[in-house]
Amino acid sequence: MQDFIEINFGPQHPSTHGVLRLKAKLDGEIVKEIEPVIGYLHRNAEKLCEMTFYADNLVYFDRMDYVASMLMESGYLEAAEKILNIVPPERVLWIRVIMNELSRIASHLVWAGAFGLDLGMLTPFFYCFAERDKVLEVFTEICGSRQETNYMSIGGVYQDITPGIVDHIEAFLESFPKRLEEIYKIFVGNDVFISRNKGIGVMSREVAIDYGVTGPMLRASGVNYDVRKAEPYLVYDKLNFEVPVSYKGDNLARFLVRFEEMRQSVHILKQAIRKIPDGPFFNPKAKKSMMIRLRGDGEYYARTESSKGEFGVYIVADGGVKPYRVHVRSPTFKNLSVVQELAKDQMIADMVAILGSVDLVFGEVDR
Amino acid sequence: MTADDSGQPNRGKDGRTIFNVDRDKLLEFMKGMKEKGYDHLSLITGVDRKDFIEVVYHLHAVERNEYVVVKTTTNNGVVPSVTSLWSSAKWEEREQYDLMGIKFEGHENLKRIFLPESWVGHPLRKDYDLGNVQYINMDSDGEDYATFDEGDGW
Amino acid sequence: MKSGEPGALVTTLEKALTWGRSNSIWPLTMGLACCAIEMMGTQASQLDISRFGSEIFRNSPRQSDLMIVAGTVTKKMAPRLKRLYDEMPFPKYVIAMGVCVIQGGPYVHGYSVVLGVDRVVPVDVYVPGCPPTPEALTYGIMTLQKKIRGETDR
Amino acid sequence: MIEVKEPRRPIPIIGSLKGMLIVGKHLFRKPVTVQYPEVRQELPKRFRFRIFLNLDECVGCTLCEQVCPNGSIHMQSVERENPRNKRKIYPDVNFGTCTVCRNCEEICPTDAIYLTHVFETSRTRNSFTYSPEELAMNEDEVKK
Amino acid sequence: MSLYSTLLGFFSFLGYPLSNAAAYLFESIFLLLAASLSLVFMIYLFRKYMARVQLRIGPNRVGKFGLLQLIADVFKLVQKESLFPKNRDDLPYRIAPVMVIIGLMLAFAVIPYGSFFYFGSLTVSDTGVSVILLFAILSIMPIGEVLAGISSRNKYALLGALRAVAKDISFEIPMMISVLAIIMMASARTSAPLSIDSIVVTEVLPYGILQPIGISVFLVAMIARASYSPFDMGESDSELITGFSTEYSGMRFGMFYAGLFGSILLGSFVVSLFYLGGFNGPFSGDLGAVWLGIKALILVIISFTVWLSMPRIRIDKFVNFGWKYLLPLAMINLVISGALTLMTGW
Repeated sequence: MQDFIEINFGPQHPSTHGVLRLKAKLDGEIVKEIEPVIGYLHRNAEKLCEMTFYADNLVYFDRMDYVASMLMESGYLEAAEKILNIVPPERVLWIRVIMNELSRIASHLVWAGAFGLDLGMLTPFFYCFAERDKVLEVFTEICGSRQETNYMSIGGVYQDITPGIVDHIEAFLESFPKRLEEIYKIFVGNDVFISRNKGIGVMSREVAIDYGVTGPMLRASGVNYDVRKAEPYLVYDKLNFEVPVSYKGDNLARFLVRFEEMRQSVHILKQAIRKIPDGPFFNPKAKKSMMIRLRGDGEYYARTESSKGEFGVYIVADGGVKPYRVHVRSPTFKNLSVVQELAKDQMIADMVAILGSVDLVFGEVDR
Repeated sequence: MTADDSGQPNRGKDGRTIFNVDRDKLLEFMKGMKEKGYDHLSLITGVDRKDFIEVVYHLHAVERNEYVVVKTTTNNGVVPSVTSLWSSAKWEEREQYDLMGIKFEGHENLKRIFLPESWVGHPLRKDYDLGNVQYINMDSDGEDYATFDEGDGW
Repeated sequence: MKSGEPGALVTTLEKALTWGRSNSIWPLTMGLACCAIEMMGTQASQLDISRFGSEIFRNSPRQSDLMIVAGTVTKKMAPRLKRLYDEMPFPKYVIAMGVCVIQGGPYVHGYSVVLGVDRVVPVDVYVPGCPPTPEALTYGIMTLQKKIRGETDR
Repeated sequence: MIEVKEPRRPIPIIGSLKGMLIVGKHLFRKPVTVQYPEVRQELPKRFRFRIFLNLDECVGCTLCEQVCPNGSIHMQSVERENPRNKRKIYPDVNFGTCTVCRNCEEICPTDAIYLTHVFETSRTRNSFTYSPEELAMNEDEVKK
Repeated sequence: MSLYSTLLGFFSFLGYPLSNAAAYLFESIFLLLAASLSLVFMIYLFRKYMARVQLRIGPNRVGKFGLLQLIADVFKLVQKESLFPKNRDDLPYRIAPVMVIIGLMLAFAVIPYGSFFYFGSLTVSDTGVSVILLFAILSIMPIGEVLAGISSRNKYALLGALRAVAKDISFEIPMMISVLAIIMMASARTSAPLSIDSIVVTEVLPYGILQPIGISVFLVAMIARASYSPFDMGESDSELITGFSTEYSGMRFGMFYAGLFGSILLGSFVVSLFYLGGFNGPFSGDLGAVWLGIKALILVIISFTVWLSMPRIRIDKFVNFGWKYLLPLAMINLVISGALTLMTGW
């Protein structure tokens, strides 16, 4: 008869990236069983969305995946604009692509820094955040807010992108790849880092699909599936980029896929910033005084590729000024559910690394 | 939205094929879909239509990149569980049970996922009363319980 | 009071202790939601909170002086927050960062958010904003320092 | 689709030096820190934080009250001579819930309500409801 | 001429037994002061170095360049409430941090610091068996850490203590064996090979050059001894909160914190004495202590860089590494240095 140590990780624990509680049964150092308990950040966003105007709902979507709020906004607007029958002008689509990719870079940088902290590397965190701050400077310049941007509006964006901002983004794109490679080398140039991640938390392709895992985690398990390619939205079909895939399925593969994604994002940005057409930056049908009068009908499910995976927004409208039902398919919610499979019979240290590699953001898991 | 019991597809606003399936035939139909290669259950959601609840399943075949929507309706809030087909349904169904009050028959661990077990009502139902505030506190074992008593919890 | 009398010595000692307290505030890593990222931003190179001596983010509540409640406190989290606060040794301070913890913020009409963390723990400084920029949080910490020194009560 | 290449496994111990060297090299770079209270980073023009109200411009149309996502804005009656504001109602803002989303600024027909760069709004008391007169004041004056 | 005899001469007006006592007393005070000051300086240096490497500035509000930051920290820690967990094992819980700090201070007393102008040799206690004494004292600190972990009745602390034990037993034996190699080489030239002082004084070349394997094994062991990243399994911030010191607060925690930095400083002193020639160098008659200080400082900076850039190694991998690689390497080193001594007579 074996005795297990029962231990509660969290809800406030440095490795859980927020408010996750893990009920773990330990046999010495080995995790025999874990049960994630979520809901510590359940902020009833879906209920509140039913009580708020279409235009104002962006406030709640901003705060879902709070490290990549632009991606959330464009994901919501993909659905909301179809519900409201408003088509944004061409220029807006390009601006949104630029913002999406900048946001993706910021999100992955936060992840990389936090992943380093999980493994005990203190320094890369600061380099990642210094780079992220440069992205946020662009956001501040373009819309006036660092993190919860509330930049995109129905049928357009709130403020136009100016030549000065384009220069700023170009300067960032000039300096960023070099810094990215440096950060990359700090990680992979380290023997211990490789040994902590190679072959740890291996997720097979079948398990990944069965659990509904998407995004970089799925691609690291060898599935070439990216919503930007599979069902192009905005203007992703006019841009030239590659989807990074790895067949290893371990922590290291997820790390490499995310870094490659950042490089691809830079590649996309470089194209988009040159191709951005002239024109209005919002649809006059959705002008500002109409914000509280827009009515929608039908139901629509839009999926977009957020930095964590497939982000879906399902809106049911009943002809009123407020949505009837909003449901969010949050990628992290599903990616987290696979952790109890991956972390079984692993060491505590590996469990922490696996949790880190999932890229958890609780605003999105609990909503 | 009319309930079409024949299982014949129609198309929604988003251009995706919608199958309206009877609740009793759902599990059988889903088995057929899984065999057809729809290996990724993307989401399960419930829509409270006041007199009945609509349960929406989004299925996705990753290899072929095909996407279909399966809809079923229920009056008493009981729907067969699909956890035997897709593991991702485990948490999705718990979430829908928690917030929408749909009971999935055959789910082995149908507990609330976000709110404590003793929470009264299902918040995403249209008849949920927001004015009746509930509070949560933690007992000595570290488990939560919900209460209407303002002095007990937060 | 003349110097050399015990009163003067006590005052000087008290001043020194207050000086120490106000200049070495070790925060607890209490990241709950969105604001946690901005709190990390405050810790990061751009604004570098270590200049004020608040460098060491301790993970254990036993070793920290300041709890920066960064992000929405849900009803489910509130008992845990209270327990963490109780585990901190005196003298301890609390900064409520962001509007969610001040009065509920964007979720003020919801069912699962505590409308103000001051219902759970006593708060010293409120930093509004959603989320407050790192500068605003730094200003909040400076306000706290002033409060510890007894220079401000507003 | 591209397959990411796994990096070559570094030699034990010696392989770790590469990462260490890059970290060590940063000692000779300039810190990026902006020393906040003394040196202020120049805030972009569009930066938004505290709401201000131009009492003379406000027409009392209540649009801002309606558009506010979480009801941070309420209309208050203020005795004030303003021919354009017949009903004599002006918005007050509760900063305890304001999410700085600037929807009120966007919708305001007369640009009376606007967001500014003032972010030093911390207080030691939980009283953040700014009356219309206070909205027109500086932060220092409000604190008094 | 040593610090003791200088002080004895200074207090000679008191008469023999009194002057002896006064000299010892003042020597101890001097040691305590110097050790605590260097600890404070170490922590300050670490913070500044960490900040600069991370493109930050570091503490600069309190005093010029933030030099008084550590004083402020101490002032704060002193007035912090010291909490006691309810289910603690009272006596071990109380003495654990004291053991750590006493072990640290005692170890500083055994180290020969070399000579410095007027004061002569700064060594406090110069026995003929200082090597044995040093390593005996060094093994007090881990006991304190383990006691702390077990007595606080906290699962995280317990896990931390278990890890600390597993870590300690896997590096101590290779460390001892590599020191043995040095003693063996030194015994060819000195009649007192167990005294650190005579080992350093009589060396021909720094032992680090003669025993490249030895220095690497010893360095790894010293990093593990001080338990910072990559070998901070006992504390492991992101996994076990703060490991064995999770329940400690106030000054008791401050002692553990000081113990960590003290171990780094101590390790640097020991490595530079054994392997890098210690206080040997030009003008070592006057500047011996300075040379030792410079060598130790360089090692300290290297340790900080390792700390800041390395991820944490997994505990089972470290135990593996200790028994399967470090121990055989130390043995090989012992054989090689034995052969070298036999052949060349160094």
